[in-house]
Amino acid sequence: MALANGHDSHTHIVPIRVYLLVYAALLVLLVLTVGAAYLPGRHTLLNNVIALTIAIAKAVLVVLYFMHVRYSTRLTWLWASAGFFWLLIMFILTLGDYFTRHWVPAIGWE
Amino acid sequence: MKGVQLLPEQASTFASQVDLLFWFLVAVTVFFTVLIGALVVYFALRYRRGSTASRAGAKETDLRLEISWSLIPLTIGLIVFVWAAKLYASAYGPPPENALEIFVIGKQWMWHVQHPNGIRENNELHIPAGRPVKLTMISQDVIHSFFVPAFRIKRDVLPGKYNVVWFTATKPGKYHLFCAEYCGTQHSRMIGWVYVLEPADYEKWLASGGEARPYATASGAGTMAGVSTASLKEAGEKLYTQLRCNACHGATDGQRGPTHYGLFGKKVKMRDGTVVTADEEYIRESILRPLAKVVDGYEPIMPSYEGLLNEERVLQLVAYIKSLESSTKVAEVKP
Amino acid sequence: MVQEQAPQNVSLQFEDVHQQNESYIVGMWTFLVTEIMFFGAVFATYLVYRVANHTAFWEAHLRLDIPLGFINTCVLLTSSLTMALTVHYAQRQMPKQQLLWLSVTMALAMAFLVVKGFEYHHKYVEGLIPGPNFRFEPAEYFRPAQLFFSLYFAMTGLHALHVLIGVLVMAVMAVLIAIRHSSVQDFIPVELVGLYWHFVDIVWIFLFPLLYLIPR
Amino acid sequence: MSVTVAKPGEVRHNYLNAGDTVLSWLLTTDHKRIAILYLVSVSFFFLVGGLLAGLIRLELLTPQGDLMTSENYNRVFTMHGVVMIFLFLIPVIPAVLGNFLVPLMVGARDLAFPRLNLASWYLYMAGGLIATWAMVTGGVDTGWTFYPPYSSSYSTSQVTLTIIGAFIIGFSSIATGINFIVTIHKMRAPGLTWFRLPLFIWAHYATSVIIVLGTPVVAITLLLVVAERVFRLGIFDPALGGDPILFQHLFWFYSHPAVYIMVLPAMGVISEVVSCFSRKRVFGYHFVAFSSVAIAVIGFLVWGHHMFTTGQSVYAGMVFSLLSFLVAVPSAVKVFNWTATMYKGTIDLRAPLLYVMGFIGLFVIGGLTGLFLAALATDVHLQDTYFVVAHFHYIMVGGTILGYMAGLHFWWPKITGRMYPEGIAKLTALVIFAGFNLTFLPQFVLGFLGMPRRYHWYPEEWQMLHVMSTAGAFLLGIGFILPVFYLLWSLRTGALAGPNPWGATGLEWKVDSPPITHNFEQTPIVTEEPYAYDNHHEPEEVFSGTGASTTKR
Ligand code: HEA
Ligand code: HEA
Ligand code: HEC
Ligand code: CUA
Ligand SMILES: [Cu+2]
Repeated sequence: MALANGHDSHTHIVPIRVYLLVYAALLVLLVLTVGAAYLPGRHTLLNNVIALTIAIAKAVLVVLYFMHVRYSTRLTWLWASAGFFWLLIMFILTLGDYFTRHWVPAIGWE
Repeated sequence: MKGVQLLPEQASTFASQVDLLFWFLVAVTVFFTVLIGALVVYFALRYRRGSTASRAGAKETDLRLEISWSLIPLTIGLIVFVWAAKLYASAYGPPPENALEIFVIGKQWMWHVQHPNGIRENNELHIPAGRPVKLTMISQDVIHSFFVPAFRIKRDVLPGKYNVVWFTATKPGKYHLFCAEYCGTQHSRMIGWVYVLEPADYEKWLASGGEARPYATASGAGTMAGVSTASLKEAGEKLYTQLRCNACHGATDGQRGPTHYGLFGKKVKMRDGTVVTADEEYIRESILRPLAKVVDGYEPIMPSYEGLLNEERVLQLVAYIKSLESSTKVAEVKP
Repeated sequence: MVQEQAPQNVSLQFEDVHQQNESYIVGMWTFLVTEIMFFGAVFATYLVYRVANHTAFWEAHLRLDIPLGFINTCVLLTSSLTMALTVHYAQRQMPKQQLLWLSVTMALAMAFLVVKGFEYHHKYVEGLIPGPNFRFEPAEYFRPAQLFFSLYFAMTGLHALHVLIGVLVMAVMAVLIAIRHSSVQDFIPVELVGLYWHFVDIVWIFLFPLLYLIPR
Repeated sequence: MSVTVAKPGEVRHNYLNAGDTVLSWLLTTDHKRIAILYLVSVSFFFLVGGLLAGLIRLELLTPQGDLMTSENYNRVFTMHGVVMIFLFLIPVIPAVLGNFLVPLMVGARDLAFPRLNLASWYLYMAGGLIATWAMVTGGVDTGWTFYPPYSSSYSTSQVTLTIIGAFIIGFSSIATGINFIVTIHKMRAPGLTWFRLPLFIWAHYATSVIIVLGTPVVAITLLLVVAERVFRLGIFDPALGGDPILFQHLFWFYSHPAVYIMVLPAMGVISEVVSCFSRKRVFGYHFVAFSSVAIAVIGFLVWGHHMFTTGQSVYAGMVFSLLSFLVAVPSAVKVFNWTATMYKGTIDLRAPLLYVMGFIGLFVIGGLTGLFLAALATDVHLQDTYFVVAHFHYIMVGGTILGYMAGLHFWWPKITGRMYPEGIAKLTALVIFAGFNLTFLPQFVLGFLGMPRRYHWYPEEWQMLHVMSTAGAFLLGIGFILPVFYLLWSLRTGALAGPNPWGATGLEWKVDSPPITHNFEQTPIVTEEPYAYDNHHEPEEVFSGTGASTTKR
């Protein structure tokens, strides 16, 4: 149909260059995670943190650029973050139970 | 049909404490229900269409009022929370040192009780009045829940994990024992009786190997499973040799496996650096899934006994290992 | 039903194109939120069990094929790029390029599925499918390892299902674009499929390190 | 407002007479017709659930459990729970009243995605049929909570089929939620700012948020149970390496918020009805609006209060308990604000208002007894007893269903164009109120005495209380059957309603009753606050005593 004036004034066309840059960044991050997993020695916690940080960074890049959230309305921002935020709540409260199972009630509570 | 019963019996130290809170909450409930109910009805009648009551000064909003009727429930809520949480922490916290230890196994659909001295009962539990009792419970199949209304205690009995509950009975008598978590067809028949005995009667009961029965068994409420000759830890000791645990676990560390003397209650350091308190749950896990937590300084060579031992036998082993006091000095790991 | 006068391509319930477009985007994001929670629950399950069975999960994850996983990650990331390009050309009203990049995306998606299929097949051959035929050495880790593979198949299986749905939707879309169907003249349908596709990519971005790259 | 309405007596086109073939109903995308489809199907399942409840009560008349076997009793209460929760209470207000009213109230011609809306009804029916099929081919006996390992490894009943049914219904619910969210965000009429929205809309918005964030979690969790059942994947069964408590976490992550899915829409109804029949603005509009959102948000953080006795960590228990007390505060705000709305109003005691008053009283009891359960120490005693059963029936039947009855009567003239008979409606409200209390008040006592729930057999000394409860249930049953007759009867004989029989504010009252297919002839422009009852001129009929013009069609 072609929108009356070529394209809707509210759509932002992301230049291809930006997409390519993001893509390159994603690949670099991917190589970094794999590399980190092969780090010598036993750094369980550190490794987990690195892997997850990189994964989150990658996800953020995809959300902001590929999914255009950076150029979207506040409402889209809201929904995009609400999902991840609620997931966090689920993780924290569920894991919170498991991690505190072996704690003994503090003195003064008896 | 018997008469209407309106109040449950109070037969543990916990019961009266819980009831106090319960009645406080009843008071709060009645107060607010009556208050709001009365206001709603009163307004409906007084300001019904056509009544001449003055409507002057009707408001659409009043911040001060609204804040106060947010804060009042909040305050009451916080009071109840703290009150209830303290009670809960005392009831679900660690039991007193001198508690009598009894093991309970739940299975579809019966309660199986093992006393330390070897007496076993089904769907019945005999305990002395006035002494804390600690129940270590596990299920052989699905989730059950150990519930004695007169004691106001309830604790789920899970498969694969020990759950502990403790209480001090106060009043000799015979009380309902229910399974409160739905567990299948005969869930409502997974019931029994708790007999609280005067300490002297309890001694007699123990001495008779569970035969002396101050209370007659109600019809249909469970039967005695008979008495084994060996106590729980003796049975465990026999198993321990039978299964050749002592091939690796000796009187001191430095054998193939760590010593079990003085293990119970100790803080044990694991290979991955974590520190675990050796409680029943840990000992059970170490027997069934030794590699889940490997003790620092040892190779993961212990075989798993999963599938070879039923929960009853595991309990016997646990009881035996718990009984091994530290004869040699075992270095304790600081957390 | 009574057809009222409405501007072309704007559904009756909307006032104008702008409202319609925004509604679709917000609707898609809301749907993606449900998807996040959907996968999130399995991730939570995985986290709890991984914390509880750290060593066993580590042993079990050695049986996964990191190179194949790595290739698949590259494939999926690339497909995200090509999908973004598809949207770009849709916005610029260039159907030819749009069709081209959409086809590339589809091809990459199928490549992903093929690689995944090989991986599954290897697992089958090695007896790593949970169930009666599950085999695992050292035997001590049998049970937690089976748990690991249960979760592995649940998570990657759900993800693969989403990829498959993506491929089907893209195929339909490609046909519509090829025949210049009126419903795809606007870039919004492509954008919606794009959003979905990038989400599927994000899920994999987390699956890969969590399953394949467990640190010692 | 520039909306033309029909003159009395004139038969105009409306959504009901826009087509009367069966196909015109089954293929409709009109939100109002879909609401009617839902009304019929939801009512059907309510009767099924109610009959099962009748069986439960009959069985419990005697302690020995002699009416049916334990197997059958377990199936009956499970299916009662499943049908009532998944097939009735979760969809009832959003899918019937919400579907009908959300577009009207925001001044839109339809929901944002009408075809998705229709699909949601088909999903609902598919899920409902599968669940029904499961019922007739053996039923389920796991309890509506499906706790593993019983559900995954032990039960031999139709667990898989039932779960698949519930799973599909979940998607129907999600579709409705997405539709409402987008409609409320994007399709409000010019001038209809957030704070001019009726509170019904706020409540439905909050509900939709819960649906969207929660439902997928329970869907996947139940699916994992099926996977464990069918493929023996060890996910929750300890015998296969899993942890049954984890299931409970994930299940209640949805199912606690789900109780607010069930009650928030009813609260929305209450706000509308109370202000209309008090002819006053809802007291503290902003507080009431935000309390809906607060309930939705905090309601997500309290699920662990169903697990105080399971072996969940004591600390987690405390956090969940504390948060449960916090979630009571916004509920309290609502109750007080409704009461204050009636203060110095001009109160018209009609049937919907009677139901509202019933709601307020019973919800207060239900909510406050929730505090007994949120308090850690008392919950240890009361968990899984009839006290819990009484608690949730007070909120769900005494609260939500009465709220639904209020709404159904209130908007009946809008939906059908006809008035319901006032006298018998009032009588019914009283019968339901009396029957309800007789049924469930004794259950609080039973619970405190220690009667566990899901018990087929019980000690003799508790029979008297059960007899009272059963007697009440039958009175309650009569109370619920009556509206079926008089509402159907009113379709033919009820007085014509006219666009606004109550003299109410709100866009839905500015259009014909029943509304035309596209609701508004022109998009309305909103210029005033909601519930502006003071600057409203009452239509004559309201004060004529009949409630409507008596012209017959
Ligand atoms: C619509 C349904 C609904 C609603 C709205 C609620 C609301 C609440 N529920 Fe309920 N609940 C259920 C349905 C519902 N519940 C169901 C179905 C179960 C059983 C599930 C199963 O196991 O099968 C259950 C079980 C349940 C439990 C678990 C019991 C157990 O198994 O051990 C708990 C524990 O905390 C609980 C607490 C609460 C609380 C604190 C609220 C609060 O939101 C209530 C807030 C309201 C008020 C407090 C009243 C108004 C306020 C005032 C009048 C002012 C005065 C206030 C104060 C002084 C604070 N509920
Ligand atoms: C929306 C939710 C909802 C509703 C409306 C009801 C309505 C009723 N419920 Fe139910 N109930 C649940 C949700 C609900 N329930 C849930 C979730 C459970 C837990 C299940 C579980 O443990 O897994 C439960 C459990 C439950 C139990 C406990 C069972 C047990 O633990 O062993 C009991 C016992 O009395 C009960 C009774 C009733 C009664 C008498 C009604 C009445 O209000 C019903 C009145 C309605 C009718 C009767 C229908 C209309 C009338 C007719 C069709 C006429 C013909 C019928 C007669 C003459 C009887 N319910
Ligand atoms: C082949 C040798 C071997 C046998 C046989 C064996 N164990 Fe062990 N056990 C070990 C080793 C090695 C460890 C320490 C490493 C670990 O935790 O797995 C250990 C650890 C334990 C622990 C944890 C001890 C601690 O200090 O934390 C317990 C409890 C235990 N074993 C009980 C048993 C019981 C009961 C049996 C017999 C039924 C048994 N073991 C048989 C080798 C063995
Ligand atoms: Cu065992 Cu219920
Ligand atoms: Cu809850």
